[in-house]
Amino acid sequence: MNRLAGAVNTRITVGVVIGTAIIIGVVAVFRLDSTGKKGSGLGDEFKYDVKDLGKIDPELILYEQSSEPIATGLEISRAIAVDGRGNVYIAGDNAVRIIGEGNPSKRIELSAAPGCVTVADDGRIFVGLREHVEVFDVAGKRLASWPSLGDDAVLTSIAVYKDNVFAADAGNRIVLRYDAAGRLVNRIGAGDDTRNIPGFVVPSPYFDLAVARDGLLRVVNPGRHRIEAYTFDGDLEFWWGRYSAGLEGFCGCCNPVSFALLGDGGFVTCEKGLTRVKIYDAEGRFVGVVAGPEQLTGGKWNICEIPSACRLGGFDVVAGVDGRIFVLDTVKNIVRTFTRTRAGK
Amino acid sequence: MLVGILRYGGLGLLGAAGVYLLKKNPKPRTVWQIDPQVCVACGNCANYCVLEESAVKCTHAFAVCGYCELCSGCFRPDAKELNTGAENQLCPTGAIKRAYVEDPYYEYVIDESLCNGCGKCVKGCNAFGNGSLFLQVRHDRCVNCNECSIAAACPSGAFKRVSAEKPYLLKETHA
Amino acid sequence: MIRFGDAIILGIFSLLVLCASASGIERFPPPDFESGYELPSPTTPSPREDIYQYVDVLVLAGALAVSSYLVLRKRSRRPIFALMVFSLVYFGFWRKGCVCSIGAIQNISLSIFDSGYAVGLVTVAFFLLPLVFTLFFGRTFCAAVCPLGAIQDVVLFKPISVPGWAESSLRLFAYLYLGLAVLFAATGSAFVICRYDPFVSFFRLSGNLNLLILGACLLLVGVFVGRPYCRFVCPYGVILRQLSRVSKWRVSITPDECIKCRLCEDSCPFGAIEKPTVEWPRRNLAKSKSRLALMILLLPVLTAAGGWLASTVGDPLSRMHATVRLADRIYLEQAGQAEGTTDASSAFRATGRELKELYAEAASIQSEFNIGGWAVGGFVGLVIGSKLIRHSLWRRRADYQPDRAGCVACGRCFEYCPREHVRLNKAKEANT
Amino acid sequence: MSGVKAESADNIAEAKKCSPWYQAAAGSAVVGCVFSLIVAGLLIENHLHIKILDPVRSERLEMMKLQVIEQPDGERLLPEIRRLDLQIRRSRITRQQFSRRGGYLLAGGLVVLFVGLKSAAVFRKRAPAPGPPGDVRARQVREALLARRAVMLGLCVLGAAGLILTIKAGVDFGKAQTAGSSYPGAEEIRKNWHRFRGPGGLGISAHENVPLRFSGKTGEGILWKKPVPLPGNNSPILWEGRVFLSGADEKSRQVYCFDADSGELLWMGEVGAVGGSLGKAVEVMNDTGYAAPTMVTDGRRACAIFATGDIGCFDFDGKKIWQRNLGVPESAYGYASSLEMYRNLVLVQYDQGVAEDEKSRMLALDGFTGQPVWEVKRPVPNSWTSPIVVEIADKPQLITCGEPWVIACEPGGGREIWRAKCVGGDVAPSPIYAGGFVFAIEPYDKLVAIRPDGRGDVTKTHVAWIAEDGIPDICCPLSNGKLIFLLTTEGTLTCYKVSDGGMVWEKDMKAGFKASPSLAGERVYLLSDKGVMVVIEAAAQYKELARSELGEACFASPAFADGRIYIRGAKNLYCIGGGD
Repeated sequence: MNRLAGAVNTRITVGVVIGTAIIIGVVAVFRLDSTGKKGSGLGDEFKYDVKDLGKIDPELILYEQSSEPIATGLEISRAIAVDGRGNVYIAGDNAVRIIGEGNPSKRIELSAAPGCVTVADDGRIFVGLREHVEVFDVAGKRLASWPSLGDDAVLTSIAVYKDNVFAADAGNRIVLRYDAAGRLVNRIGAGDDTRNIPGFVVPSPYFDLAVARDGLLRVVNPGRHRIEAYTFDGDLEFWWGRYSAGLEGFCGCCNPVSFALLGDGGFVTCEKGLTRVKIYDAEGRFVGVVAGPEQLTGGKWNICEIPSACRLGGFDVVAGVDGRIFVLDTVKNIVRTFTRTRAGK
Repeated sequence: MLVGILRYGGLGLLGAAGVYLLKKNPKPRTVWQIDPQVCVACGNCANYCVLEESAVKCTHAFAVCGYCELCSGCFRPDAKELNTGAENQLCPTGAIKRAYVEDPYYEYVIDESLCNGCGKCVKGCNAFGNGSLFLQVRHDRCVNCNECSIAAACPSGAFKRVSAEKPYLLKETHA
Repeated sequence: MIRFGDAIILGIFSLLVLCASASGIERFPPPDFESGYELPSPTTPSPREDIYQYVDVLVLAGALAVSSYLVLRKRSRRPIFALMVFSLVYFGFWRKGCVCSIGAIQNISLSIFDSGYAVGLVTVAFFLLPLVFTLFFGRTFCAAVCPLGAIQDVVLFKPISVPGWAESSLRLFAYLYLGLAVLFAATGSAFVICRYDPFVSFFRLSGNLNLLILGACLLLVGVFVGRPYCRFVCPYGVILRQLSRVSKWRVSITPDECIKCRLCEDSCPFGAIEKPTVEWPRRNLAKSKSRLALMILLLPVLTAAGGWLASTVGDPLSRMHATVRLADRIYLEQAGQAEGTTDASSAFRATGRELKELYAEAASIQSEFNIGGWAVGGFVGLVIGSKLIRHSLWRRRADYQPDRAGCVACGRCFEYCPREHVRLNKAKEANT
Repeated sequence: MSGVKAESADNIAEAKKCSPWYQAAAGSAVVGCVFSLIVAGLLIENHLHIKILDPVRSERLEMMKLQVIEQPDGERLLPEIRRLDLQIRRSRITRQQFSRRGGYLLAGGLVVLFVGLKSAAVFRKRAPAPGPPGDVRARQVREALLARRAVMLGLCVLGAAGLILTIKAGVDFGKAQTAGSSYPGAEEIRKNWHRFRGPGGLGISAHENVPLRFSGKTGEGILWKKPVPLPGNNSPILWEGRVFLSGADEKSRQVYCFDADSGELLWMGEVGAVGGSLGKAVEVMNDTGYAAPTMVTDGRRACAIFATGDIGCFDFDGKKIWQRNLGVPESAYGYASSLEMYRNLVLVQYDQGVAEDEKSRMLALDGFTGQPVWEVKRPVPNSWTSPIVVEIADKPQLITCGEPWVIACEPGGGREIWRAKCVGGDVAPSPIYAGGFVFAIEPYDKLVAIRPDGRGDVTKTHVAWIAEDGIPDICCPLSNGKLIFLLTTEGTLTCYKVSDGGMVWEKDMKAGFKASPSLAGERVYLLSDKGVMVVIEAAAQYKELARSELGEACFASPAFADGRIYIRGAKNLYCIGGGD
């Protein structure tokens, strides 16, 4: 009798153990997240978040987008330029597209992918291909093709001032000065202790230059987060700009990626990473913001989700004679136009 | 009799299947790898690996690196000073070693024993820098599961099987 | 499948386009170092040299041969147990349980249905060798070679018998599992057998917590119920069962003749010993006959119904495929029924691929599932139908004998047979 | 004999129980068990530590790091941060090592346990002791029966599980694929009133139980009446319990969403000044107003366009999804074309200026993002008609009117199907499709019936008939498929036969009309400028059924729902219902 009771007891215990085990096992299977639905499960310290840095006080935004963005009509857009008549030149793919107000757009075919474009006052178009410069007339006829600068050259910016043509070579970290005929006059900005020139730090192919109204060449030194002023002979005169995640400085490892001069001698600069277009006065003091990540990248704080998009993420900026600012969105292939609506401080 | 027919029929079927499978484009052995062009560095690699310490780690393609003084993969975006004090470092496990090369260049090396494959630095480098930091399956650690658990949880489909002869998908570098 | 292949080609093409656009920047030259610093190259430790994978095949073949010898000729539990422990250590803890024969089902299925996927010799060998051995020697693979069987067998301490009816119906799960595993593998959705493998985390001594819990629970059940995974879950076991039915040689409890002493009746912890049956019960002969006829008629009905049902649930099942899940998520987001975005949906949007393309891909996977559903559902329906027929038949058996399908050839019953003792004594005498 | 044997075996077992081997085995099993339990406990503790305690510490560290950056005296935290950081990293590594080693230890402990148990079992082997055989036949019969039942049960479980799964069926991408996005089906649209003049812009309600009589004076039959903040000549639109309409003045452009049952203003959205409309005053005629175009909804979002060229889309909770400016339209009286939707596309007929300017275009914007999907230039000057999308021979056609063309194109991609040169002047009445004809109106002049099965220019080939009497200038035509009704602003109501254009009857309504006539069941609803609703029979003889007074001026066409009419007065929105 006792034995029977014992046997029954054991059976019950075993039954309960098996039942519990089965229930726990089934629960474990159903709670198993094999498809990544519950996310990475990492703590906040493992999340990369620049959301707060991307927020901009609306009081500081001085510009507003003034019309619908213009589609560039290109697969990959690299650089933008405007001429005195308000025509917009966009270099990309293997072409330069000219979008004029009221005129049908034109297209100049190139032999290779362009890196930069600029327009002289007489209407000639200077295009920097990867390692050489080509010159076109208004009708798109090629006037000249200057000699190649070698395999390492990566031309990222070009500017025309009177009879001088300046080209920024990001690959060799140097600025080249040409005369109007394409003869190399001198090289500017190579590191030189005797002349107190630190040299350009260009970690990525974003290296911009322009000539200001004071007759000095302005070149971005992106790795040092500043804009340097050189004489045409290559003497470093002064510089301004500093690193800061805040609005006054340039963020990230190498910014600004491009800049342009405004009519009043001020600067409009464009950064990547945290995509911001900002205004500085002629002395390099922060004035205000044209557009921040919210305006430029549709509320997302970073421009890219996948690496290939990140690689395209250096926007180009240019200012028209009427004070409008054109921002080339190289990811979406559009040009945004901004007009000033408020006076700065 | 019937049993015999079934048996040898089955044997023939198995043989035919074997021949078909082996004749079909016999591939070399494959291993799992992340395509760095597709990877979004979501962080799943750190926790979904069957190994306690993930087989995915950050890899550095030095030739793509800009050797910046301010590395956005190494420093917090709001870092106050450019030194590797804990308050400035981006990597929560301190796996990025920074070494001075020459003015103004610094070298960044991943200490794999500390890296957990969370991809935080990858995001930082992609957003601001050249994207020289990216995640790769480290084959000295990977046990090459039949179905990779991280691949199953990968949101961007970046995991794929590659030939064991060429087991890494490194970023293209300057020739 | 062709559309599926096309999608892959398209994906690769779009990837190439993206790469091409990105490569221009990646080829940007690094700084010129004046200090003579040389660029290090990234470390790329190579995969573990896998000469072992061929050793594995040899060990597998060897273990199968030894196991068959031990079961059929030597008839001794102790060396079988030793071989089992060896397999557990070698295939399990040493080789970490990948690739195993059970998981190979999926590789083979995918390889058959996906033209872009090929399997190596090792996988084919792991899949085929145990099947071939089973055709000749019964389930000697399960007996002492499979590490999953081994780990369950060593923890079996207090066997309780599962009633035959429960065993029969619970085993349906294994058939269903096989069907679904093949379906998911063939559509390239998932390798569910690997994903839910309860023991591989033990072999690796690390793994997902939930799977460790599942494995521990199964082992706990396995202390009382012999080899629960093998009997009620294992999809490979389902195939082995069928092949074992037609095997050339098989395990027999007695070495020569059964004296019906009933001593072996409770010796099998897996309920695989069939008792002798008595004659046909004359009383309800007519009733039995009509029932049998009904069951035979039911068979095609069940097959068709199963196929229809599984094909209908093809859509929800297809969510096992990442593409369908993604399409589903994006669809909900587009419709405003889902808040925010997930990593996957934003990654997809970043690629700039057309929604239509994604939906088309998802639709083609869904239709694969609908077609595959017919096969799987039909298979399960057929199994249920055959089971019903079998349980309506009256088969005659005179002796105690192992169930050809269910016997895993563990060799426990041998020593219960008095005739075996006689044989061993004779052998001993002959030796001395 | 077997009994004896069993007994002796028992004895042997008893004897072996106390054997030192057995005890050693049992002892080692106990040791292994205890050890494993301890290791397992430690591993669990370790795991909990990683999962629960570590994140807390990391969070504290992150907080401190932020403080360093934000606070001026943050520097003093630095030593603390570095100490904590080091501590966290160290503990992470130790814990990882511990769990790795713990795994080995646990495995070792379990091996000891199993070896012990196994050998103990060997040393205490039970002899087989089968019970009494019992009734073999009965057992066999019972087992077979139970087995059949169990399999049946399994069958039921599987079937039930399958059926449950079918209920949770996901999205059918075979269908979704053609959509490109989510959009309502034809049936869903038919039940609602999603655009100007309802489904297809035909002015026909799917509901027949629409009220006949009401009184604005006594309030009879008026369920609710709510003021609309800003004026607008656009008509209300309906979608499952919501009424949308828009209003605007020189300064602001607003969208309103009312609860269809209670009249409660659920939300109000503002379409801000974007782009081109900025700073420039847009001039419109007072009669047209700034909000003449009627909104459109697809049940997921509602979009509105204004005379300034601002277009905005809101979700059903009032959140603005997108807005854009299409450039201020040059329109002599003010832009008035209503929106249409096709699948996920918002269709905008953007006719402006003179034809030579080539400024007119047909636009399709993605409803989800506002991005243009396609755009086609239109060779027409400014017009005031609304586009319609109708299903003709199972193919959708987008039909538009503008001097001098009636153009049909594919709404999905904008490809033209046919065009007919037949309407002139300042075209305002929108086209309709009825009884196999597309009807277009040249104000004051003619009604044209076009067979829509042509390709290319069908002016000479597909115009079936033309009528020239009682032609409206603003109101759209209405047809039940057999008869077509025309209503002029002066109040002449003319009825033609659809088949051949023969006039059936003509009647002077003695009132002015801006709102277009509508059809519900067999009744034609006419709403006069003074707010008098006249209901007549849609029949070959004029027969007035009812006449109700609202008591407020009305210029917008009413919207019809299940048992309800929604009327926008000059100031208020009315819901008529509950009458007969």
